[in-house]
Amino acid sequence: MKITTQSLCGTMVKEIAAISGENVAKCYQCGKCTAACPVNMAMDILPHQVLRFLQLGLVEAVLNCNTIWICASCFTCAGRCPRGVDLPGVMEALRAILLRKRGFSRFKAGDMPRVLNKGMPEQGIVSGFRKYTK
Amino acid sequence: MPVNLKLQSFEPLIIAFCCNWCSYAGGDLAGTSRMTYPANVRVIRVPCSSRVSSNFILRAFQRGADGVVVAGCHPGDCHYTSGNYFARRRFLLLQRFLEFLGMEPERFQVHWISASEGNRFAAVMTETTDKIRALGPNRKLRDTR
Amino acid sequence: MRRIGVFICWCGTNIANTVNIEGVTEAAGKMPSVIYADNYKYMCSEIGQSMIKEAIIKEKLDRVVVAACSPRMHELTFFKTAAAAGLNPYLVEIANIREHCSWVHKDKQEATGKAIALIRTAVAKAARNKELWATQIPVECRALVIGGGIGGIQAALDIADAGFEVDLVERTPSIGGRMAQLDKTFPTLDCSACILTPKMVEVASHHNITLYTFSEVEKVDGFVGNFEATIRKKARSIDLEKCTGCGICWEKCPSRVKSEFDEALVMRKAVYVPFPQAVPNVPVIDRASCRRFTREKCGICRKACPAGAVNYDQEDEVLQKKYGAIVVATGFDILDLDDFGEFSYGKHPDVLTSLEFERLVNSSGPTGGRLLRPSDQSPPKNVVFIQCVGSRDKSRGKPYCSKICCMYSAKHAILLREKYPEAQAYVFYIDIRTAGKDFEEFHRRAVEEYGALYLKGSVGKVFPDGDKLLVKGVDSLSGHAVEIEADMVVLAAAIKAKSDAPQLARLLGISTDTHSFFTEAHPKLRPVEAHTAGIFLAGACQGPKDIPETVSQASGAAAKAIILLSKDNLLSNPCVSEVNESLCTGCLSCIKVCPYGAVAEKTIEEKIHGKALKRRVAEVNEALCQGCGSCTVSCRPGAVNLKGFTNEQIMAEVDAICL
Amino acid sequence: MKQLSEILKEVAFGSLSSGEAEMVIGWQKGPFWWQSFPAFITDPGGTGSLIWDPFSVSNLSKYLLKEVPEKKIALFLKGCDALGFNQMLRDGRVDREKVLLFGIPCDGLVDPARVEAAGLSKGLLQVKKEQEELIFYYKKGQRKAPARDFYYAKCLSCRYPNPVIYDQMLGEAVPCQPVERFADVSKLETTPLEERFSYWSRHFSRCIRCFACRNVCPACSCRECIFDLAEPRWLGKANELSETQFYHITRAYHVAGRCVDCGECARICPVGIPLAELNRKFIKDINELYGEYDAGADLDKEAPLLTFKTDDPDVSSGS
Repeated sequence: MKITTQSLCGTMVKEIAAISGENVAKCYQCGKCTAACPVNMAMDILPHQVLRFLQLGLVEAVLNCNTIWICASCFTCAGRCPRGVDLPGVMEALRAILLRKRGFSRFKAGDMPRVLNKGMPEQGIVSGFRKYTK
Repeated sequence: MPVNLKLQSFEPLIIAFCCNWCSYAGGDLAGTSRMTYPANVRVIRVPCSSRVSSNFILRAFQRGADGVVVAGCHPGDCHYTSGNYFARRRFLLLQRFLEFLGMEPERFQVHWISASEGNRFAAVMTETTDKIRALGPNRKLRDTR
Repeated sequence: MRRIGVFICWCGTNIANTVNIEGVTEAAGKMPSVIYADNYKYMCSEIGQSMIKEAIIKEKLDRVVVAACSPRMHELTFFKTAAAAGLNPYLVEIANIREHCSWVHKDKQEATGKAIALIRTAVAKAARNKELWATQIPVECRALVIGGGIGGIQAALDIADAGFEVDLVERTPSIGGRMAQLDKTFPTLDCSACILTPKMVEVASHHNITLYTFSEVEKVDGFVGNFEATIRKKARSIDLEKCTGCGICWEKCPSRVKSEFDEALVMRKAVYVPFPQAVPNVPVIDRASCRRFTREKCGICRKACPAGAVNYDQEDEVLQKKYGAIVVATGFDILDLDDFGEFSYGKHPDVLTSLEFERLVNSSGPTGGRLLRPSDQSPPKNVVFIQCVGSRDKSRGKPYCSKICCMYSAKHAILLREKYPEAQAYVFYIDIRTAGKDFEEFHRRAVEEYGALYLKGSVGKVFPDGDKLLVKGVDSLSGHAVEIEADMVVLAAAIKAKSDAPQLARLLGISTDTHSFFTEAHPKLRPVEAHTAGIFLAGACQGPKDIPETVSQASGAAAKAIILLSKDNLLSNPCVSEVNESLCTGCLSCIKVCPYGAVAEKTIEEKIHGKALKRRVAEVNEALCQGCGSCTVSCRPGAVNLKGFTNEQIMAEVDAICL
Repeated sequence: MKQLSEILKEVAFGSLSSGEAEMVIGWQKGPFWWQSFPAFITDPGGTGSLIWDPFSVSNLSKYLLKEVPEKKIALFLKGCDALGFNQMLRDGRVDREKVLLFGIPCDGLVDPARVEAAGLSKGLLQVKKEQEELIFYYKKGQRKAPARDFYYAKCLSCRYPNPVIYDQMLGEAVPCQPVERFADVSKLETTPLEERFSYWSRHFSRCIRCFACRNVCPACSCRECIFDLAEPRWLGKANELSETQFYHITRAYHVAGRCVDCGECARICPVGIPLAELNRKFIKDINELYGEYDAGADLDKEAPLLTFKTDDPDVSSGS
């Protein structure tokens, strides 16, 4: 892997910073976010690694992981981060880039009946759409 | 009196040479912490384990000690930098020599006890007393007059 | 026949509950030489002490045994009591019947029996106690500070401010040391020279400080309060008094050699001041490279000097001076990187040590503070900093942490960005250690505000690649091997002790650790004292340190020296070894086991068969002896004895305790 | 050996007559075949009585302590004597400048007890050594036997038959073929504790405390021995086993790390206590624990009890 000034400060990196309003350099890789995450077992890249990859400018690796979709935006990580990094905000920024810029949808309206759970509140359904689709 | 009865009532005399800075202070700490150990142990205070001459140890056995303990600072912690390093050589050789002459090795022991190890001081003294009580009275280097 | 008095303390109920005081008093009264035995509730109280004093006088006691708490507790109290009644304090013995008896035993009969045995032992020892007197050793009220870096400067200033004369000896032509080479200092980024130079000037102008630059300590004899040092003032070839520091001599000088002060990045002249703010601002002629001395030609500087200060015939001057205390502040070197070929240091001009980088960013450095690559004088864009080069490296370097590299690397990353806002710093690290006030915040600033990319991991190789350097390393956090095309690579070479530290240690009679750093007397409680009394340590000569730590240790060492110098006389511990010359065979085993160098050889004259014959014996220096007694055991005929713990005393104790 | 005896006389004569030495210490024949006494000769004319024969066992260097140290003395040293001399030198008991050393290579000396045990002593007048053989001379005739069969035990395990210090070497160096010296110690170490104790008690109880073992020892060179001191009185005068044990333990302990293993103590003991085994126990332990050390030969190494390493083996605490 080659690291250059360009890869470190590419447009995507700047964009993620602009959307999330977060400086990923604040993270010192203690791993508290991952340790606190209730759904970390389902992620292919752990939350702290998401930040590390961004620090190294490896945006594509992060955009291709399932982690940003598994993230439930529960904010446990942000609540416990000793550096005050808004990791859910970063995750949201990553999703936003995929959804808005690249027209990616995590699922379509047709998938709804399959994943619909009887006990799921309507609010959940709505926010799920907002979170996962264009 | 049957022999085994006599043995049961045997209480050994144990002389402990303790260096002033670590082991004697460790003994003091055992006291201030109200630990207990057998009254068979009697302490002679010396500045350093390197002040303990083989002559004192042999003399103690001669005069009736059933066990002798030399206690000093842990190697590396000597108040006088290197005294216990010399003591370690002197006493290891002496211990092996006494054993060579037929003395039970338990009767002459060396322990490193720091000033903070009151519990260790009490434990060492208790264990030593038990061991020597089990060995029975020392007659080997003793003045039989 | 002795007249021994025994005083048994109840310690309230502490002793009295488990020891039968009356029984013990009665038994003590019958012990050999005991003519008086009494007990009291609190022997250490006013009333208890008066009891002892009265009995000493009334009963004409010549020895006193106090059976009470540990001697480590109240021995001094009862020493003073005896002294107040006119009895030499060393005639007092303590039987420890509290910590070693009443507190650790439950059975009253057993405890009472043991208390009697302990008192009998103390009585037996006391009978053989002798009067001992602490001797007075006069103190020479002058301090020697070796090393003119920030540590030595601070120590010298503190001691001088306390009103004592100080001689500051520095090997190089100017004081200032490592700190003078630095640009900015962490974590405040204030300019090193700006805070150091005023102190250097203060040293030079202080009425209590005599400065010996370009000088070395050659020999140290004596002991605490009475050291005698030989100092060689190397010939400067320039008259210190006449020189005005105008600089014409070095402008005209035709010889050029690599500048030590600038880490060999530039050349200096054969007649030179190491740096513009040097104190004293007087050049020296480096005779090894001066044409006058190497080829007996030239003489330009003498002709040029308007003050007539150049003197080729000047000779080394050797001084002998006495000192009461010595502060050692000789600093450190950095590790030679010959064994670390993978970094291409020495093979590519743009691979630098941190100290060289420091000179390159320094405004008085070779580039005037414009950070430029040595290869092509262009500003670097990507700079890779590699930490732990030789530190924490058991196989090729030093196993210890050099302590300052994390911080100065963060500083360098910041300085780089300040000079070139577009430049990128990469820092390879193993761990980041920022234990210090405002250190962690400083490091985070380098990361968050100055954008330094920290990569946890090592660098495997630096390849010169055209005019660039290809750095192959790893980021173990992401698990990626990384490659960086760098314009400059800066190596945080490990700190090591001065290569001649062992020689200085031998000269001073102090010890070094396995890495040749000077050893402190106790790692926690006596961190500024050497094992040898009267010698104190300051700064990185004792182990890697940053400036604030060096300065605090220097002030600590100065305080210790001041305590020593402020005494007219030192009172020695009278419980020291002595040699019975008639028994001494002169085998000198005692010298070998003495940790303090307190035993020496001496020759005495004796009459044998009417002939005066010379014979060697051992002699104890009471000022140096600390009373461990190791020598007494190494002495086969028992010629060496330890006062206060003599063979006779301990034998008597053994005999009595076994009864 | 006859030849060496002649050389010895010559150098003794030479050093006395040239004034190089004021006294020569050598050996002289006594009235019996097994007697070779130390001789102190100041007159060059007296050097003719000097001999070197299979019984010249005394280590002459110990006599230097008794002589006025101002005098320049010439003496003869065998391999074992040289080690002892070096130890005395290290202890500062002799002045190297004041002695002239003639080294004698020696492959072994004859133990009269072995001659007697072999039944050869009756009517024996003289014993001579020729090459590897001893010749026993009687009124009528003579007998021959291999010399090594009659050597002292200490000579059979000798590792330094050629002196390690001398001013002049007399004769050719002899080969060294020592038998294992720690065999007896190792054997004793493995016997049961009580058996070992009774073994040593049996020996010690025969001790008459003549102190010959101390007096002959080149490492026992104190001006005044602690056993002779009145105060503190370390050793009582009574015939009491514990006192004897105290003496023997302390004697061996005092020479630990200093004993050159010359075996003189065991040889001289009138009641046959195997004293060398005590010394060898220390030597064996020191070698095992702190590295090989040969007192008297390893001059560049520090004596093992006067130095230490921070990672020395610990004293087992008996637990």
